[in-house]
Order: sequence, then structure tokens, then C-alpha cells
Amino acid sequence: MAEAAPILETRDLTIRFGGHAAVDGVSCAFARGTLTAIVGPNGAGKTTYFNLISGQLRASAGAVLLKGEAITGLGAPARARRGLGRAFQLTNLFPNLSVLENVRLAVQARAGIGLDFLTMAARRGDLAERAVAHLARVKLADRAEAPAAALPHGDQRKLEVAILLALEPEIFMFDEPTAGMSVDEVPVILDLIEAIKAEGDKTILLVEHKMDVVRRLADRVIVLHNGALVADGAPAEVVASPIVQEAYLGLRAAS
Amino acid sequence: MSAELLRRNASDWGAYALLPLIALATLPAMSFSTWLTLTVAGFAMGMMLFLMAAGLTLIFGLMQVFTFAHGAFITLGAYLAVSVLGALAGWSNADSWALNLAALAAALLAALMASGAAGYVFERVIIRRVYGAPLRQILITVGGLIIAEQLVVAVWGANPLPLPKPAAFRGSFILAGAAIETYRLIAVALGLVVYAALHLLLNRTRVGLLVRAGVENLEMVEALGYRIRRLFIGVFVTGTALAGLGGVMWALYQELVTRSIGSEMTILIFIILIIGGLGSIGGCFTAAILVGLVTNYVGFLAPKLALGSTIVLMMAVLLWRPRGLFPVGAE
Amino acid sequence: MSDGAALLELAGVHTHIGRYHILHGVDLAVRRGRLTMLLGRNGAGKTTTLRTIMGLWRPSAGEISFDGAAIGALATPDIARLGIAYVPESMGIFAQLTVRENLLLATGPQGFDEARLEEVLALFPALRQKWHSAAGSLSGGQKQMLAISRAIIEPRRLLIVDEPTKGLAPAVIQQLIDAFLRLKSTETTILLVEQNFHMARSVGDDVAVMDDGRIVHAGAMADLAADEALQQHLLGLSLASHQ
Amino acid sequence: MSGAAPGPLDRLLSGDRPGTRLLNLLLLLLLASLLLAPFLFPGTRSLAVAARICIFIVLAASYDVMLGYTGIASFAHTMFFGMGAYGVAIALAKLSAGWGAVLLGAAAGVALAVAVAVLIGLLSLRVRAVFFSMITLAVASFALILATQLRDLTGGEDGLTFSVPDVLQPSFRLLAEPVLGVRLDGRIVTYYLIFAAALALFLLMLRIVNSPFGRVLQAIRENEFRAEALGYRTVVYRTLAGALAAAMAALAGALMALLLRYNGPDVTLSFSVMVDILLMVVIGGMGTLYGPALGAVVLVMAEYYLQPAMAALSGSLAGWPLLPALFDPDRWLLWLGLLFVLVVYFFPAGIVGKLRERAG
Repeated sequence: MAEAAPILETRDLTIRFGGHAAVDGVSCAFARGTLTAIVGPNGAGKTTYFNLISGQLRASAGAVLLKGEAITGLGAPARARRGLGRAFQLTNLFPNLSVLENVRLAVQARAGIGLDFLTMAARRGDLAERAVAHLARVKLADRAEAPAAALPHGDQRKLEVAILLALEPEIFMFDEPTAGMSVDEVPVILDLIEAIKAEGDKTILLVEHKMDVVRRLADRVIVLHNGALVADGAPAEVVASPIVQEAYLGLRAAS
Repeated sequence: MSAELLRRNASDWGAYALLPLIALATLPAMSFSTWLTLTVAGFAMGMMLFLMAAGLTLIFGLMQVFTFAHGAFITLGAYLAVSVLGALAGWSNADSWALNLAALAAALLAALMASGAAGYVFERVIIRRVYGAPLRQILITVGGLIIAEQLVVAVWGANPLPLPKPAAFRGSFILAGAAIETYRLIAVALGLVVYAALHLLLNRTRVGLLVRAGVENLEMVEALGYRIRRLFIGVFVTGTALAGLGGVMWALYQELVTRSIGSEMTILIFIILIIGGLGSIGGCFTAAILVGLVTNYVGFLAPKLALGSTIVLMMAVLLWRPRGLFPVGAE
Repeated sequence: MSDGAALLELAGVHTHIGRYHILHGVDLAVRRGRLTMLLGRNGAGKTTTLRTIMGLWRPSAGEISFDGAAIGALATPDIARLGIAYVPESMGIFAQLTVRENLLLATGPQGFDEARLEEVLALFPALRQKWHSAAGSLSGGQKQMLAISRAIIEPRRLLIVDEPTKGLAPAVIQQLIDAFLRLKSTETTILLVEQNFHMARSVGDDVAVMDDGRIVHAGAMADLAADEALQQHLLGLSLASHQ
Repeated sequence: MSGAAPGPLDRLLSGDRPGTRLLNLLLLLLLASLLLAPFLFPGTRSLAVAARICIFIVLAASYDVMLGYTGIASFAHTMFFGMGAYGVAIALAKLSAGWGAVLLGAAAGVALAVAVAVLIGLLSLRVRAVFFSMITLAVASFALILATQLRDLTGGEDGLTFSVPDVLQPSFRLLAEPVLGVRLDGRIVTYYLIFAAALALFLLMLRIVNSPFGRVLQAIRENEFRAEALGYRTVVYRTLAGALAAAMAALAGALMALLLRYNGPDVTLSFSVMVDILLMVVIGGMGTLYGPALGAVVLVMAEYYLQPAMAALSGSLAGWPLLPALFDPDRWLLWLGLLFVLVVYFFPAGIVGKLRERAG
């Protein structure tokens, strides 16, 4: 994967809460068009690592580079506008707005017309149509008029993904996209991620606990443990490495 | 607070240094005797403000309730002082320290009880339903303030009422060439007593331990087996009772009670809470004195700017420390 | 030790958080005098189960009984007063209070029982040195020790701990394992949520595995520990066999 | 659905129809009454009530942009109202009674209001949301102090009395003959100026809250964190919303000055005006814009017509303890306060929310 400059890179990325380093000197480069799964036990710092990349948290030390340019000093909105799209682990919607409006706000953000205060939003039917198209991809178009809060949990997760699609980012960051979904809902999301991957030029970061999902989707797996990057490689070799066995399962040399 | 003390790092001394720095900085602008008079006056005003603000800082800190109705309890205390001292005019005007003091004590006690009782009703009827909903808290307490002010006017009338101090506290004496009003010393004494009592209560008793723990993590306090709602009621009643107490003291200081006495003080109290940091009694105490001093110094040097100066002070503190001088609790 | 009978029992417990339906009928029995491990991947509903037991969230359906009495409708403080101690995932340490004050809050009105305090401090000697320090200044491991000490500073009938090893160094985890092994030798019944399977295997007597808001397996820890296929099936986190 | 071109009415209302038949009827009635007020309700007092309603519709609606749409509880809104009023008042009192002075004063008031709103907005970047409401209260009282202290400029407590351009003078006659029995004097011209301006400003605000920008405001109210993650710099939006609302309030203030030919701290800056606005928005229905308009009608009418009713009631209760005092006409705010608290408890979406809920 060394043929091109990485689209995204973290260098010695660190954040400390009090004395505790939740993410501890993580250096990692992500190539365009790849899907990297980030695994590790609970509390390993995966979501924190995501927050540092997408700008919800500011790093104590180290750098985040997007297409070779340092974005460490930028806030979350600026990073989102530069193509870092993020879906959240805990569903994070606009609860009293309609499903359509939730996605339409993302389409509108992508279109960059948020500061237009003299056009009727309703006259931009093109935005609404794009929003409906994204909803259709997650099979939610029929619920477009419902308030987001009225959806069942699984549908809210789908809506979360539709919002991410609507941002049309260059880098998709999924934080456990299937968590809390019932078994029959999971394939919709996984097929979708595969379809994004198949487009070829989209870069995907995926925090995931389910190993079958990781095996199915990932080109590469990195393992975080106690905030540090402890393994990096193809799924098969990472899974086999003893350090991962210990980190992930808490297994000791004894096993 | 002991826990705070241990945690305190060097930068906190900057916050403490503010008081003496401001006091000393004004000295060259006036004669020493004027400065001393103003400083005592500033302390006295600060203590009265502290009485009114102390409860609110705990209500904010512990219950996360954003009440704009605190001024109503100050108003209630002030009007009760009019009624009680009016009824006890014989004692209040008598040429006897003991009788004067008894009249004052009666007014304070009445205000303490009535404001506390009103606070109890207010918590049970109004606040209880809006825990955890900040916007509704703001709206509902503004509504409560409107109703309370109107009720006070319905009972005592709309016109300002005179409130002479008890005879013994009217005069002043000379100390180091400065005129010191007797009443201000009473106010300082009462303020110190209340501060000491609150300090002991918070740091030496289990109830205080619970309050301090609750400011940080309510849920965990409940999971340890404590019924937090009772604590809430207790803190709310204490806070409103103290507001009533402060109302009496402030009304006597002004010697005039108006219907807007509470809402006028509310603004100063908010300024104190913002400067001191929510939930900290020590911060509230320091900020109250700071505001008292600044008001008096500026009131002497440029009378028109007195209240404005405290607002400017607040803005400056916020730019320096967005969470106030002595913030408590994790953000 | 009265072995066998359940001290805590959940039957068909459903919990909604806002509009989210998190628990879909949890059946769980925690047997007297034993350490029950509650396992499952992220988002399976483990923490919600513990919080529902503690009354921090209300069950929307189902029964929760403690020592034969229904507790599903009780308020959190009243549940705690039955002799149930809870250590949340966040540990619930009061950062601005001292170590002593944190512990004192968990004692009865008479204050510390000196003998009991000595026992607890013997378990976690690091706390003795930090006795008068603000708890916020402790390391992550020390905070976890403080949280567990606080839960056991008085004799409790049931101890509920949510992921004590989260984010801790291996040495500290070993110390916690030792502490739980020592606690097991007392009368205390323990319900422990864990993702660290090594920890779970070291201390657990019984095990329950959750997924999608339900208990999908319950039995003896020894059986699960011996059966790697079952582990893989239930926990989905056994990496070893996927090569 | 989304592709169809909106009709002229929808374009005027920015696609935001009131929503229910009863509400449509109420609003049409209101519009018609205000449009024909000089002819339907002749008399100086009635015309003053109608003009006040127009002004307070703008003021309450502009506050709703902050409170209802963006979820920001500010107590500095009367300050902006006052800035517009003082701008016009000072210009007319110090310069000349011409339209140039009116425009200059209004523009200065709006500019000052926008500048201060931006400063407050930027300060809110640094402080907790809790502090924000308290700070706005302090800033508003600072403005009140300034207005009373800068006596040379503002007339202090007494305020400023001034002359307005000729066509707005009561002595001015538009036509020699009365129309429908009403003499078209300067008062009527003033009224229609206010009516037209208020209608235009209201429609403009309706457009703003239904624009892409307005949708972002609602997103911020619902979930500021997520709005940021979508790429919206929420501080910019909050600040702009504050500035727009401040500008609208200042324009309402300018109209108020023209109506009264007087301005003083009690009329446009006092906390009781702030309380009025709050009552209008909450009772009418936050986040609906039509709600605050209805709320303004309710409050202004109550102020003018509830009081005589209460005076009669109070008189008939003479002899009872306390009751006459409770129903004293000056206590009307007591009853509105109670109504306010009940609305916040039981109908948090106000009159309009309740009507829409019943219909939907």
C-alpha cells in the first residue's frame, strides 16, 4: 500500500485525561480506497481515536494529516467540510425533526448553502430528492415524514448511516454501525458499506467488535489496546498474533 | 473546602490575589480614611450579597436548577422586615441595645422562616416538575418570579416603604480617622457567622459531605443509599431562607423597600455566581466581597459607573476564566 | 454458605431508555455466595441490566426480586439500602472529595468500623498512602480500587461491578483479580460485568452471556471455559480459530 | 412532492402555512382586523392598541427566532428594542424632524444592536449555556444603566420627547374629506407605516426560519453537537441568529418611537417589557412564529382591556380580605404569570402547538 501518499495519517496522536493517556502515541497511515477495521477491547481508545480524527476532541500531542496537510488545529465542522464524515456509536440525531429533515440537513451541509437565509428551503427540491435517495439506500424512504425519535432503534442506526452517506465524504468513519441492530437489519448496513467500498476511491475506517464483520469487510486490521497501537496488518495475520490474543481476550501466555 | 484546598494549584492563587490587589490598587486614588470607610462598606455589602447568593450557588451546583426566582425570596424577607419592625417599633426605637437587637433578631427569624417555608412550597410545587430541563426551569422560574412579585405587591402595596434601622445601629464611629457605620459591622458579623456555619456544615458534617458529593455525581450518591430528593429540599429551603435573611439586611441597609429590591439584587447575585463559579461556597464568598468592594470604590470615584463596573468585572473574569474563579465539578 | 438459591433474580425484564428498547426480556439468576460473570459484546445490554437492577432505569416490564422481595418499583436509594453495592463503569468516584471522604460516604451513621477498614486497606494498600488526597488525583487503577473499597467498606449482601478492568494495566488487573478471589471467600455475592475473558475465567463461578438485550447462555463458568467452540459462538470474540 | 413549484401564497408564507383551519381563521381575522383597524375600531386608543400589537408581533417573533428556533434563552432582547427606539428618538430630538433623521437613527440603532449581539454571541463561545442567560440579563441591565446615566444623550429617566416628520403628525391631513367617516390624519399614516413595516418584517422572518439557514438553527436547537459534526460552525449560526433577531427588535423599537413620539427607559428597556415578550412567545407557542404573533395580541389586549374588567371585579369584591387586592387592575400580570406557568407545564408548545396537535 505504499504506492501513493496516504489520504489520512495520524502521527504520535495522543490525548490525556488527567494523567491517563486514552490514546497514546498512535501513528498510522490510511491509504485511499482501503477499508481499515479498528478493533480492541472495550476502553482501548477506539472511539477516542475517532474523536481525535474527526475533531470532537483535541489532541494533547501529535498530529492528524489529511492529504498531507495538518488538520490538528481545526474543529469538527471544518474537518467535516474537508471530507471527514463520521457516524456515531451512540445514535446522535435531531430527535424532533423528521427523518427526511435529518438527512436533508446533511445534504444541505454538503451543498454549503447553510448561510442562505432568504431562499425558501422548500424550493430546493433537489436537496430533498437527494435526501430521499440516501434514505432509500438504507431502506428508510417510507419513514421520511416520521420524527427521528419515533423510529425504532435499528432504524435510527440506519438513519445515522444515511446522514453519513448524505455528507458524501471522502473518508467514512463508522463507529460500530451495527451495534444494537437485530440480526435481519445488519445485512442492509454491511451491504451498504461494501457498496461504498466497491466505489473504489472511498476510504473507510470501521470500529467493529464482531469479528465476522471484520473478516468480511476489512483489507487491514489495526488493534488498539490501552490507547496504543499494538498490531497492524492483514486480518488473518493480525488475528493470529499473540499480542492480539492477549490484548483482546486477556489471555495469558498460559493459554 | 478541604478537598478543594488540596487540589488547588498555583494558578488559583491568582484568583485569591484579586481581592487584596483591587483593594490596594485603589488606595492611591483616595485618602486612607476614605479608603478604610469604603473598604468596610465594601465588606459589609459583600457579606450581605453573600447571604443572598450562597444558597443559589448550592442550588445551581447541587441540583443543577437554574432559577431566576431567587430574588422573590429576597423581596419577601425585605417586606417581612417592614412588617415585623413596624410591629416592634417600640423595641426598634427604644434606647436599648438589647431591645434593638431583639427587634432585629425577630425580623431576621421571621424572614428566615417565611422565606424558607415559601422556598419549600416553591420546590414542591414548581421546581420538582422541571428537574433536568434547563430551558423550562428558566421559563418556569421567571413565571414564579412574576407571580411572587405580584403577590408581594398585593399584600404590601406598590409604593416603596421606609424601613428605619433599629436605633442603636443608626450611627457611626470613628476608627483611624474613618467613619464606620455601626450597621455595617453588624452585617459583616452576620455574614461571617453564616459563612463559618456553612463552611463547618459542608466540611465537618455528613450532610455537607453529601452535598459536596452530590454536586459532583448525584446518581452515585443515590446508589450509595441516600435519598437525594430530601437533600435537594433541604438545600433549596436553606438557600431561600438565607435569601430572606439577606433581604432583611439589605433592606435595612437601604432603609427603603421597593417591589423590585429582589430582582435588582438578582442581577448582582448572578454576577457573583458567574465570578465565583457555580457550586462553590468559598468562591461565592470571595466573589461577593469582590463585588462589594468594587461597587464601593467605583461608587466613590465615579458614582455613575458603580453597577456597570461589576458587569465589566464579570466580563473580564469570564474572558480570563470562562468557568469562574473557583469552578467545582468535572465538566 | 447456603448454596444454590438465587439471591437476585430477573424475570422477563424489559427496559426502555427514552424510546430505545434496550432490554428485551432478561432472565438472570445470581446465586447466593457465588460470583456470577455477565459477559457479552459492546452494546449487548450489560450495563443497562445493572442499572435497571439498581433502579437507575425503570424496567418497563418484568420482575426483579432480591432475596424473595420484588424491588423493581423501588427507588435507587431504597434498593441500595437492601445491602446492594454498585460500582458503575465510570467508577463514580467523587474527584473533589478525599479518599477518606469517599469511603466515609459508604459507611453507616456511626462511621468507620476500624477492623473492616483495616481489612479493606490491606486489600488495596495504595489507598492508605493517598488517604487524605483528593480522589481526583488518583491513577486509574487506584480509582478502581477506591470504587471497589467503597462498595465493600460495609458488609454487603450483593456487590455489582461494571467492567472493573476497563483500561487498566495488566498488573492492576491481577491485583483486582486477587481482590475478587479474596472477596469470594466471604459471604458476599457478586455480579460482575466483564469483557476481559481472562479475568472472567479466573474468578467466575457462574456465567451469563448477553446479546441484543437478552441472556443467550447461562451456566457454570467452568463449562464455558473448557469449550472453545461455545466461547466463539457466544462471545464472537475468540480470534484464534479464524485463520 | 418536493419538486412542485410553490404557489404565490406559499411563497409569501415561505411554505410555512399556519397548519390548521382554526389557526388559519384566527390569523386571517387578525390580519383583516389590523388591516382595517382605523375603520373598524375608530378612536385614538384603539388605534394605539392596534399599532402596539403590530410592533409587538415583530418583537415577539424576533425573540422566537432565538428562543423557539435556536433554543437560546436571552434576556437582552429589550436592549435591542431600546437601541432602535433610542436611535430614532435621539436622531429626531437632536437633528431635525425629517425622514433623513428617522432613517439615520434607525440605521444607527440597528447597527449598534447587531454589533452588540455579535459581541454577546462571541462571548457565548467561551461560557457554559447556563451562564449565557445570566450574562444577557446583566448586559441588559448595563444598557438600562447607560440609558439612564447618559442624560445629555438619552434624557435619562425622563426620556426624550420629539417631533416626527410632518406626515406623521396628528395635525396632518392626508385628504380633506373623511373616508368612511374616518379622518385620514397623521395618526392613520403612522399606523399604516407601522402595519406595513410589521407585516413585511414578519414575512421576512417567516422566510428566514424556513430558509436553509433557519433549518440549521433548528438543528442546533435539537443537537448542537451533531450539527457541528455535519460541518456547521454552530457559533457562526448562533451569532447570526442573534444578530438578525437583534436587528428585527431594533426595527420594532424604531417603529415604537415613531408611534409614541417619545422614548424612555420604561417604554423600551425595562425588564417588564422583557417579561411581556417572554409571555407572548411562550403562551403563543415557541418555535412557530405564528404563536408569538397571537401571543402579542393576547398580551397587548390584556394590558388594555383586562384591566378595566379586573377593576370592575375588584370593586365588586370590596369587603373581602385580600381578594380586591388580587384582582386590582394593576395585578393583571399576576394572572398572566399564572397562565404562563400553566402553559409551560401543560402546553409547552403554547396555543399554536396545541391547535396543531389537535388537528394533526
